[in-house]
Amino acid sequence: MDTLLNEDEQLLTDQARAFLAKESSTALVREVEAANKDFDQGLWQKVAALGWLGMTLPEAYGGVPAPFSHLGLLFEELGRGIAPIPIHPTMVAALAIHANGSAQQAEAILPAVIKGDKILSWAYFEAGGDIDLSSINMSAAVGANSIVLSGKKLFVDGFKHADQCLVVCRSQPQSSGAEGISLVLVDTDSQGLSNTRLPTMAGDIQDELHFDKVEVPLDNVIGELHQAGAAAIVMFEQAVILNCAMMVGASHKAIEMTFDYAKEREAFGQPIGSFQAIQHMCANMVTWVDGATMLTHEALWKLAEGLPATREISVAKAFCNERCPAALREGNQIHAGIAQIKEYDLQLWYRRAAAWSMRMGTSIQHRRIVAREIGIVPEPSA
Amino acid sequence: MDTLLNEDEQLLTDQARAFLAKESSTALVREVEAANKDFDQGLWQKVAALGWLGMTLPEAYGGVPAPFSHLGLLFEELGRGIAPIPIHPTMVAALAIHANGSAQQAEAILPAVIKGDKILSWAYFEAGGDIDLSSINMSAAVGANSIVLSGKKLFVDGFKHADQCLVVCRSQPQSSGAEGISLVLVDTDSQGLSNTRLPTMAGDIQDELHFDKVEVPLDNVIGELHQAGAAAIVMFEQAVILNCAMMVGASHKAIEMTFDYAKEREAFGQPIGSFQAIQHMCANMVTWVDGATMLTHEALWKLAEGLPATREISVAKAFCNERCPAALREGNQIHAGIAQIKEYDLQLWYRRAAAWSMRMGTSIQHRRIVAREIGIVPEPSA
Amino acid sequence: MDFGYNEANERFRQEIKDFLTANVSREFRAEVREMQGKGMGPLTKALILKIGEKGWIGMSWPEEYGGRNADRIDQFIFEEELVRARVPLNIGNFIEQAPAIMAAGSEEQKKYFIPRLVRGEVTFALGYTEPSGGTDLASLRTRAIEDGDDYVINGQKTFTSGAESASHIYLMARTDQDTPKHDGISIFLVPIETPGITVRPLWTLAGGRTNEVFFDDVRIPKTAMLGEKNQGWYIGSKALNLGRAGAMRYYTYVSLFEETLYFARSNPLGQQLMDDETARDKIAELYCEAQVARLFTLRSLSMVRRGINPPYEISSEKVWGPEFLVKSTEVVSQILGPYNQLWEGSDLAPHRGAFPKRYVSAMVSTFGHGSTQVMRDAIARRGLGLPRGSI
Amino acid sequence: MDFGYNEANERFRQEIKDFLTANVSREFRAEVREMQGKGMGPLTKALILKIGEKGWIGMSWPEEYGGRNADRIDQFIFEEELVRARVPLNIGNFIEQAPAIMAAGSEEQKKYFIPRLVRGEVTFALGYTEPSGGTDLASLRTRAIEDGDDYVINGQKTFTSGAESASHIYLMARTDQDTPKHDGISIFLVPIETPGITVRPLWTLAGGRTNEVFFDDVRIPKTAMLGEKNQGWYIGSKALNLGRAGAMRYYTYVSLFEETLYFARSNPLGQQLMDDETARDKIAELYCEAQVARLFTLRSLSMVRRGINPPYEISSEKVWGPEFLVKSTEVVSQILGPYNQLWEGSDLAPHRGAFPKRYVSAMVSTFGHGSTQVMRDAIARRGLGLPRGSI
Repeated sequence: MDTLLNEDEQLLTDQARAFLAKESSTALVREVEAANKDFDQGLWQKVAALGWLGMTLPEAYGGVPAPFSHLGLLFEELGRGIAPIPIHPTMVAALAIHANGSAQQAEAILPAVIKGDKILSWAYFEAGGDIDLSSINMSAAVGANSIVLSGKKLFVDGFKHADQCLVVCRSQPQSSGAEGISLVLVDTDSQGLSNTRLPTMAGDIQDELHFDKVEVPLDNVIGELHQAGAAAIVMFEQAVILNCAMMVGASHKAIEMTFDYAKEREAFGQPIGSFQAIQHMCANMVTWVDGATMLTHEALWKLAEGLPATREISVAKAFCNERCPAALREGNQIHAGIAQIKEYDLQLWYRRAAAWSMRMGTSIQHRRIVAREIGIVPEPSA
Repeated sequence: MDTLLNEDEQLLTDQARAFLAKESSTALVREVEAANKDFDQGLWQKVAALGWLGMTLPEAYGGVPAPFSHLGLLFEELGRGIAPIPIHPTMVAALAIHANGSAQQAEAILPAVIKGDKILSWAYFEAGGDIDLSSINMSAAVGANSIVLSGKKLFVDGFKHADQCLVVCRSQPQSSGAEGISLVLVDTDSQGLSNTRLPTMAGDIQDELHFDKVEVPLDNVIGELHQAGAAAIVMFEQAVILNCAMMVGASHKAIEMTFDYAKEREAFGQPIGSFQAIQHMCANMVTWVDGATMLTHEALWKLAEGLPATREISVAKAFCNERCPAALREGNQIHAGIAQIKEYDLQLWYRRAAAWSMRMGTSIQHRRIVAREIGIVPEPSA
Repeated sequence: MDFGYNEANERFRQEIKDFLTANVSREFRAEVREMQGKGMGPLTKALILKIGEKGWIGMSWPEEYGGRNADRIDQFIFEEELVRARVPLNIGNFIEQAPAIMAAGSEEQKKYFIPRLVRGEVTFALGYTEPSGGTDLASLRTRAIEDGDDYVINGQKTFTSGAESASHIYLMARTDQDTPKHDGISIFLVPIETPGITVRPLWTLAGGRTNEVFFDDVRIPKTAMLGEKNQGWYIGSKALNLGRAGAMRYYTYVSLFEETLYFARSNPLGQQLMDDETARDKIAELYCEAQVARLFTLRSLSMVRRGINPPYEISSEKVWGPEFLVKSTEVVSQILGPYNQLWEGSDLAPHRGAFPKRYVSAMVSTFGHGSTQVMRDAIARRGLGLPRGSI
Repeated sequence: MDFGYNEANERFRQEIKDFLTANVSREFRAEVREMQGKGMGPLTKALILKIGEKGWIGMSWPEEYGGRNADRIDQFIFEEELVRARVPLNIGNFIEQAPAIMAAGSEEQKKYFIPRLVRGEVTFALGYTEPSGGTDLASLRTRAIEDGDDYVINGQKTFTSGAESASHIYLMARTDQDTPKHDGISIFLVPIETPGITVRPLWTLAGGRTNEVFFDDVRIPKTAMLGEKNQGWYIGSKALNLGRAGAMRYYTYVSLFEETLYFARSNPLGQQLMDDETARDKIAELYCEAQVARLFTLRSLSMVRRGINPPYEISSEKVWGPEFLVKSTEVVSQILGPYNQLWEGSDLAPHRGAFPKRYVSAMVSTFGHGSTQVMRDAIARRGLGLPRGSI
């Protein structure tokens, strides 16, 4: 028991923070956003060179052996640096391929991913944005050698530059819930696959994918056919906790900017940070973001230890979704006027952290999981 | 449109407040509570002499013609004065008898009530504390000349001194919801009717009533047999809004005590009320209680105008239940140490307002009504 | 207590609604979208003039000032319907300064400005805030130096909303450097086209526009001063306080919620999201709180109509409303989830992406025209009589 | 990061659990109820001594002071299980003063007090707060005047919890009237039976007891002073700060919630109330927030174990925890509804009426041992480096 970072973790954090402070400048962030570019190729290559895209993946593929918690801390720094690269969708899909794919599949995909030559995406959510597997309706008709996907996926991150997209689909038409689910890796240029771009408040772009009888070789099924419900849940949960880490990192940066501002900015003849009302807002902000951090770290640690973490992940997400934006909102209020102006940098963090709080499950949805996990959902009466 | 009190209303308020400040002293309140007396006979008689027990009831019975809003303002003052008398249950039942009873019934009961010679009670809630009529399970078997009640009622106010109790029961065994409901006036000394006392945090006592085949003449049915669902809802709603008025009155008094304390009490060399943190707490307190007041007044006005007020009543109750106790809790925090000490008077208001916030429907239950009223509950899909 | 509208009020409400139905065209809405941040298009100008002709601007003012002595309730109704119909004309802003002109202006100023304000021909942008001081208005540094019959103005204003389309700036500048900070300030009514004035856009997160306004040796005649020299703070404060009341502001606070309610009731996705007891509970809670915003406004209005100067009630509106708006955007974001992040330009985005725009712009109400902190100070000190502190 | 307990920790937890199962009898619980506010009964005294024999009191202290050099994590586990088993022995309070005695005490004081504290034979009541100043401790007025080899003490303390059963008072008194208020204060270790001390009960809303303690010409030898004269403020502050960490306090914050959770899972009424999605959402939200209370405690503990003096983290615990407790009582009250108001003495009252008792006593945590306002000041100033204000 020692909830603080150990030496390795601190080193990783410090190095990542220093790198991103330099390489993920607000100028770069603004440029990528203004050009609707979605990501910066140069930064992507540098990140690949640092081995970040192989973090927790096997050395045999060029990866860096590390516990999952290291990946989480890295994402915390990527969030703090609001780095404009599709590392979240790529790693989410790569981890799922590593965990569930065959050796051939892994060899074919992961080395290229780790080198920075292949970008991945994952497609989970459908109309309504529900997070439960019961919301998966995309049909996958299984043939002799191929599987044919039809339906829609929503809110797909990083699709534009992705080479392949890992799609969660229902391969047994009569199944429900977690039954009959498969993971299928689809080339993004497959025939019948089209996309509609969904611009977001984060300044990034998600996609709506339309699958019109997209035929994929059976070799592209990742994990066991029809039996990938559990794998899909793991993929979703890993995506969620890495999303929390990013929110936490961005929120820390934004509140630190606010504390600095409160020390410098004067009103009524003194720094605004000397007013008790402002001080108490700042005390709340750090308390909320610290709380979000601790919950996220506990979940990361459980994953690193190979322990079940469904409860901890949903606890973290439910809390982060509400408290991180609230902390940033207080930061805006303390900044006042300039917080709403695009030219001022604070908003770069605010819009992203806020958008992240709206993805991969609302607080209400995650608290529903928490309620189930803590055993307060009564058995349905007959 | 003028949301402030008009001259008549202000006069009524001022007079009631002056009377209760004198007659409902904290000494009296403490004495009644300490002796488990439930109420003070002397104050009851004085209140009757002022005509308060006849407010809104016909002059023919000794009543005072007045709009319902006047009754609400009176209850606001009764709450402010935390008057130890069973006027809430008595008036709730009396209003229902007036609205639904026959002329003979009204003549037999109301003049005695108005004179202060008869105390009434009402029994609505059953196990679980639900507020919907679908929760009414007490069975009432209808015979040729009598009706026989069996079952339990919970959280019955003022039963100890009541002469009669107006019971909401299900007189058609196969009915559900608002169908098959009757109102039956039961003598509290009826054979088969027993009670278990439920001491509460308010220092008053509610009762659990056990009906073991209590036989009541059919003449004691108030309103139409089996058709009293709507009447029961009106009775419940009137009880709720008068409860809100009491919470609002008590809360105003408690926060005023706090503002006075904050002006006098010194710490760190100045009145604690000069600290910005305390000032902002006080600003919140008055905002919350003012909000509760305005919502309550709007509902009272609608009732006075004979307009439907289901939505406004539940809005007021949902808000009062949460914001009045929160305001008082902030008041406790500002008082610190002494707020928890029985000898200090603040707690007399705190415990009562808090207990009132737990009666006649939780915020969740009332918001369910609001959701229905504002049209956001989807039709059940087939 | 009377929470109802009388028949005349209801008739008037219908008149406004009919007018808006007849005059707010598809083309008008397209122009508003098209011209965002670029000033006023011709249809917008025409609509303002039409409203001015109707006599609805400043309708509650005395007749001698071009008003109609109308009931303030009717003015409230007018403003409410205007905002409810999503007509983006901040009529309130046009006329916020009028009471100060009536009270402190010269006969000439009154004659020139009041009728034109009423007709919608003159519109003011508020030149109060400076980069160095937001909430602390009195710390302003823009200087007006006497030079013969003129003043010469140098300095900078910021967050000057509407300067791109206003005819005038209602400018606070320092006319005496040596007196305590509240006492050396004067107000000038400055035509926006005066040489030396530069308006630079500041784009906001929601895609809207506010401005920086630079004054370089701007020369204006002494007759442009409103009221007495060095009394500007007191004239201006009054306008600011009156500006805080009214439906315009209240409706801004609850409009996001009303749109959510509409969405929840009528849109298939909204209905789908409402098939969740917890989401309904949260919407119902917001509904309750929105009623408080409405009632606080009606309370202030009732007081003003009775001739009472509300000691703290207007500040309560200005705490409750903005915080309700912020809270409602956050709550709704956790009901809409990923749909709440979708910006305009996507067919999937509910209400053309209105939700994220509301989300990122809600903050403005919590500091614009006085922060919620300053408002709470005022409630505590002026309303409850709590003492000012020494540390 | 390591959020786990190792095997030794888990074994120790089991040892404590087994001990409590074996030693917390029905009779013990009956005695506790019976003796509430009357001091300690024989079974309670015996249990404390037994715990003392086990070496669990002050177990993390150095061996030279009677401790066992045990891991602070084990001490946390011990405290957690003690409170979780609802053993109402505020062991934390007994030993809160020990670090100060170790640091500042004379050899004689250390030899006398430390072993007896460890064995549970000496217990302190905290004589800090006075009627004239709650949070502002340094404003205290109780005086200790030198008289030969003695001090003579006059004054009054209030909210002196546990004075009815403590062996000593850990007393702060003013020994110099002329220095600035923090500098003229000394600490005395005063046997409660000393003539001139009167303990008067103050009954609390939850039926518990705290006390006023009056000092009338109480004569104590100079050797009863802890540390140097006039240095008491600094000795005392240290103890107070350390006293803020630890499981005892954390568990107090979350215990109402844990009981609610138990009730929701296992009681038929609780299960019935959980058949409501909104209620479940609220319980799940409280669960999330309770984890933050737990993790904040573990964070402070981790820092202290590493030899770091937490700049603000202990204050964060003391803001989050109490406000969580208060919030949880309010949320639960709107789930239990009328059941939440039922006081002990009714069979219908869940958990013998524990819910309303928690409800009315939750406030104490928000001001006891430093108000949440003072804690927020500390977070902002010591933690974030925000400046002290001038108005």
